Amino acid sequence: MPDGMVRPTAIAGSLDAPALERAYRRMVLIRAFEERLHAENTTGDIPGFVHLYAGQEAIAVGVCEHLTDRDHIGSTHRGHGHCIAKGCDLTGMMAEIFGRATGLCGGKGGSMHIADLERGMLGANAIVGGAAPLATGAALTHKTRGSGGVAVAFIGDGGSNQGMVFEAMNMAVVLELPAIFVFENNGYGEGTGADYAVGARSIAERAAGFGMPAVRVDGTDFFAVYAAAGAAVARARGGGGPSTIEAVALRYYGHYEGDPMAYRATDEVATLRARSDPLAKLRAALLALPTGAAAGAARLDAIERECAAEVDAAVRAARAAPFPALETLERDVYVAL
Amino acid sequence: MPDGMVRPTAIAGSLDAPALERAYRRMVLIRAFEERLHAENTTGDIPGFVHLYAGQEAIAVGVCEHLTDRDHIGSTHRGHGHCIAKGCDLTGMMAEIFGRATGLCGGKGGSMHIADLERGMLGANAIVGGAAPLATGAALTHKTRGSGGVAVAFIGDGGSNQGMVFEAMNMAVVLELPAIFVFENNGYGEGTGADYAVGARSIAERAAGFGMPAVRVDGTDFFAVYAAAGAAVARARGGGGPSTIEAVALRYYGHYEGDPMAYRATDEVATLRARSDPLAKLRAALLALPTGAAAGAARLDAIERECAAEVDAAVRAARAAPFPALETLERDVYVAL
Amino acid sequence: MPKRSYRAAINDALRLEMERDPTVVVIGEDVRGGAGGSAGEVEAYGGVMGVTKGLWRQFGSARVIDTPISESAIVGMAAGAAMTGLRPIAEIMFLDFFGVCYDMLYNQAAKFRYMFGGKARTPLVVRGMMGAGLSAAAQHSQAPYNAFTAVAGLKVVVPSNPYDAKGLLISAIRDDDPVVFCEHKLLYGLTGEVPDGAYTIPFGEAHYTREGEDVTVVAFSAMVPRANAVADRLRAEGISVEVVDPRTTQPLDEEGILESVAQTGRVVIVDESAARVGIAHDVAALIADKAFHDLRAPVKTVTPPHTPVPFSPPLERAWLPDEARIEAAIRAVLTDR
Amino acid sequence: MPKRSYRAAINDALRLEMERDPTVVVIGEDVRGGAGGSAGEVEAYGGVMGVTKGLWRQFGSARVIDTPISESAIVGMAAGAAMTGLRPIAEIMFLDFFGVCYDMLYNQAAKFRYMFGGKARTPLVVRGMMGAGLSAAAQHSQAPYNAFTAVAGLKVVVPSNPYDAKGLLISAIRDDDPVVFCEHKLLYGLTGEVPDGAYTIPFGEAHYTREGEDVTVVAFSAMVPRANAVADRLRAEGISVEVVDPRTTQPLDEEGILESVAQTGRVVIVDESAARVGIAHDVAALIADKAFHDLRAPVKTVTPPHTPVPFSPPLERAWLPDEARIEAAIRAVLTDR
Ligand SMILES: Cc1ncc(C[n+]2csc(CCOP(=O)(O)OP(=O)(O)O)c2C)c(N)n1
Ligand SMILES: Cc1ncc(C[n+]2csc(CCOP(=O)(O)OP(=O)(O)O)c2C)c(N)n1
Ligand SMILES: [Mg+2]
Ligand SMILES: [Mg+2]
Repeated sequence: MPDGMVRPTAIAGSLDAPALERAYRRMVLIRAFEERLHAENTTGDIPGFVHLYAGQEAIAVGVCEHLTDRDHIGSTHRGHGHCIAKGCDLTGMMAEIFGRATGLCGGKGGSMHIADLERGMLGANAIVGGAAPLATGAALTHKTRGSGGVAVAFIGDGGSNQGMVFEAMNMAVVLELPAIFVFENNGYGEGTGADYAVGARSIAERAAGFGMPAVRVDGTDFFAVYAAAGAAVARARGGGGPSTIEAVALRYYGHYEGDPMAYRATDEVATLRARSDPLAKLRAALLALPTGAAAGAARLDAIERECAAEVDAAVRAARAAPFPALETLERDVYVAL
Repeated sequence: MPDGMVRPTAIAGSLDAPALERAYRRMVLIRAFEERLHAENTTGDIPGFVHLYAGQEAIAVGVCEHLTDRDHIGSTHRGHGHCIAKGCDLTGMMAEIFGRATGLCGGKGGSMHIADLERGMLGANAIVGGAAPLATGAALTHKTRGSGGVAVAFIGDGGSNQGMVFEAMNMAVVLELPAIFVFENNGYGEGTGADYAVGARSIAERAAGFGMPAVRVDGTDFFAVYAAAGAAVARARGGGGPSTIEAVALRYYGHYEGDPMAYRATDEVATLRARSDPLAKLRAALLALPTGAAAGAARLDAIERECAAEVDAAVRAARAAPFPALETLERDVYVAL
Repeated sequence: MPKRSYRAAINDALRLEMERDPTVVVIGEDVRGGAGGSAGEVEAYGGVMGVTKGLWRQFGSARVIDTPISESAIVGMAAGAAMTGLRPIAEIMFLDFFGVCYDMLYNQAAKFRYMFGGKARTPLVVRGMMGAGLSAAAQHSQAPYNAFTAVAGLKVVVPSNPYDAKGLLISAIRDDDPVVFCEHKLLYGLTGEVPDGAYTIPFGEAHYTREGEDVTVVAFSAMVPRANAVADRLRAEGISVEVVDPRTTQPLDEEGILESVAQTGRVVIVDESAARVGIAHDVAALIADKAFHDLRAPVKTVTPPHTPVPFSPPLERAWLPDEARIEAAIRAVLTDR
Repeated sequence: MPKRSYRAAINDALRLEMERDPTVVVIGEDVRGGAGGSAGEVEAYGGVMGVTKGLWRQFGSARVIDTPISESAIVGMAAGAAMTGLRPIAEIMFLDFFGVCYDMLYNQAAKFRYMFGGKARTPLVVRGMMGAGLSAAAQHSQAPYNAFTAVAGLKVVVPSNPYDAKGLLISAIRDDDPVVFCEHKLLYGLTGEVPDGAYTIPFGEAHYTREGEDVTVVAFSAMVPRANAVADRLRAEGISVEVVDPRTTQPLDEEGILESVAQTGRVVIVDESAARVGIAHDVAALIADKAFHDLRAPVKTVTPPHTPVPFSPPLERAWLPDEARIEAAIRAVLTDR
């Protein structure tokens, strides 16, 4: 575990076995989705840029397990994991990534713009850091309405250096908004190391200087993320204002599909998969639970099979779906003109 | 002196009496310039917006006394003090403020855009925070050329919340540039209190989180500013990278000339003038020097008279100068087209 | 009917809509003024131009929100709040500042609905002042409504009188799409008949401020009163000028413009936005295509020169299109061939 | 003559000018790639599209500067460095991102010279990729050269082939004014004859890529090859099309365009930038004024619809002006009356 990280506080019973199993299913589903996209991408049937989330699953799930549909999240260009964790429809996601009419955005958005407003998913965002001001706005809505809801902005380590992200953090502190800034430090912004691009000792330490609680946790440890997120969400719901979480978890694939990754040591990913796979860690924790309390290996294997099947069905549906009709080209620019 | 400020470290002999006298003259000149503009403005002969620096003199002078023409500064909309401290021609400044052809910018810029590149003055800037990235660029020039020069960005407390300022601070840290970020905390951004708009405990503390030395000093104490700036300039010239100085000194006039100042306690300015006038403080220090070492009261009174005369001459010259000829309207958009 | 200034008409529209709809909030710098100031809980400004005066007293800090100087966070927060249930009115004090926050309009608010396949609603109003004439110099005098009009997904309003300002702003606030409401600073003091109570003016309906047969003048914002004055003067000479004020540039009343040109065959377009790629050129292109066979003379545009806005009054007066240049253009198209 | 791709031609220009002038530096995100990565001191990217490949190896980290994801600091730092003695080439990876850093071009670099009365020189180049065609979706597919052209003080280059790209970029780097160099991502792979060694192409000189008498087609950037293809096809039918590629939109070769129209009397303008307030409309306005009496048919523009760029390939293909639409417009102006 990287230095200076807070160790997971005991998960105050809030996570019973079914909850853990649900979290595991979500993480497995994200992994299955991304691994399959990695394979599908080689067919050349996926248009545009695809950025995979594999390796970071515990962050999205550890945070979103505290949220309901009424809460909001703003995402990044690497948003599939956030979408799944927030409960977006898998079939609609896959169809969108394939550019089909049945996609969540009717094929107009693609991987970098998947959104599902009923689920409180304000959209993947291809402008680095873009989620921060937008989620801050969702937090303002919750505060104004006294809804008790919260808004989470997912931002990368690279995005942490974008001006509007700093502005949003200060704004949230000044207006005491129920906002949570989750910095996913996956080691790189494209090919540039986070240690190079972030001049501060850590993203969390820099955020703390803005006047809000900020912790740095192991993003491959579901429990660590879950605990930190639980504290931040409780604080926000209680009117205590914003918090920052820096979660460290390196990605398993390139910045985008096709990235040669010349900036990474050749064995880096293999080592990550062997030593700090968030799925393996959670699976081990589940199996370590007192027998009877939770599902055994057989049940977890079944979950993995079910997720694989779900993803497979989504791919088949996407491939079978039509492309958007040309009549839709000029539709939906305005609500009314 | 506000809490949490570093006390002036002993001024390592670097300031002999003539140097102190020179600094005093600069501060007096700024005050005389601004007080006169305050009066002139009521005649209606000064176009556009005017923002006065009175009360903050020790900051500009305390910093710029460490600089030479080869060093650069980037300024704000409240830039007269920075210009004078950096050695801009007073007559050209006044003529510019009056919109005359003889102004430093030929009347095209006005108070908010006075620049004097030979003096290393990169321009007043009417975009809040604008100086930060630009001064960072001047610092890059110095580093690339190995010139040993430094660049200073003057930014207000309000400007400290502008995204590009944060970006510039991180950039300067990452590239180890000879840049100094001087935050002039004069208590307000227009009518909004700095304590409200800056969510952090202090601007300096927030800057420290970016990974550079950051101190908070009493901006009405010339020695405090001079000491902090000396350390930052030495560090930058030595290749040690950027620093931040937050200097606290409330302004004596409104945000702009004409501002009713409804946001300030009625006696606030009177108290400031009585208790923490930077000129009075420096004058007292000068008079406290061992006799013979420095000028006595008579000499200092003479300096004040000379400055008043200099400003008076500048106003007369400006009023006598012609407005720009209409043929200049379309000139100087491009070097060559 | 009661007389109101353009400023008061806008203020009235804001107040009425805030009374009518609790989800309407006003966000910006010093829209109240005085937060954190030493005078205590006062309304120090009500907007630097007094446009939002009284709103904080009536609606309080939860709905009239003073912010740090962080335009990206202001507009981004407003966009995020609009997507999640509020109807925010964000102020960019001077529209020139869109440069520091354009992404939140250009890549975000304007595109949500289309990118997300028609699912998002972003009832956002961004309002601010624009235009030359007050010697505010190059960074505080621009009229960038050409930039906003170029962006699909935005609606753009450029009211030229108090009556239109109130009705169009109420329409803008009730509109479900993002609207940029551009207030010309030269018009704030202009008074005219403005009914009490709420009324709306539909977007995309030009107002014929003068009817005539010989030549059509299409004018925008502060150029409309100037065009009217010229029309009135020329009428005495027996020259009948039709002045068309489109009032909104997106949607643009193409039919209204083309009908007038069909009748007169001669057209002059007066636009402050730009000498290149401005609204004048957009309208000229429309006419050169759709009304070509009606045209009996070249399509003339009256715009500023291709230079930044100069500070000095004589230069600024020469920069801004005036009655003399409008009249000259009218005579040119009338005498051509 | 050696054949080079558009990408290689740009790379060649950068290398040659960096060899020639030690003050030329390249600044941007991953212009090297790999800084702070686990692979050690490598060049991981040389630009995400490989445009700056090899420069870091040849010139090192002091002149090929990888930055955090902070576009305002990138462009602002480059502008400040340009004002103080360097000739920086700043990359905005995708020009769509100008939204997060526009102020540093729009209110700063573009205006220094004029605001400061002709004293400043800002030899800055901002380069980046633009355009649709790669399913990069709404935030990575735009061609905002209309926005840059509207700003007095900027020069704008839109090369349509490798030869022009190299010669125009060398001119841009040697130019003493700020230049925005817009590279179309669809053209990077296009090859053509490109001489070794440095050569310049003057700004403001249109290139007649096809000569003809019946109709003039003014096309920009990636639209030029499409216009050429249509011209070649129609020639077989005996329709003689002149294709004019202005190559720079500011300065614009007005004479070159007007001469061609004077001869043909019929014109079609093909522009990807915008359906409203685009370059097409700017050129149409020029023609409708200055060439009115030469015109024998309406001035037709071929642009995308007024919508964001859609992701799904069939929609994106329909969005981008294609040969069919160009041909239809040509036939329309030829058959009109
Ligand atoms: C404002 C902006 N600048 C640059 C880019 C290009 N870009 C896309 S992703 C990326 C790297 C982002 O790094 P990080 O924030 O760490 O997210 P990660 O890709 O690692 O998940 C960059 C530079 C962009 N999309 N938006
Ligand atoms: C980007 C931008 N936002 C807003 C403004 C309007 N404005 C001019 S000065 C000012 C207050 C600046 O406060 P501060 O930075 O503390 O400087 P001070 O005026 O106190 O010297 C504001 C909001 C501006 N000029 N630029
Ligand atoms: Mg990253
Ligand atoms: Mg201040």
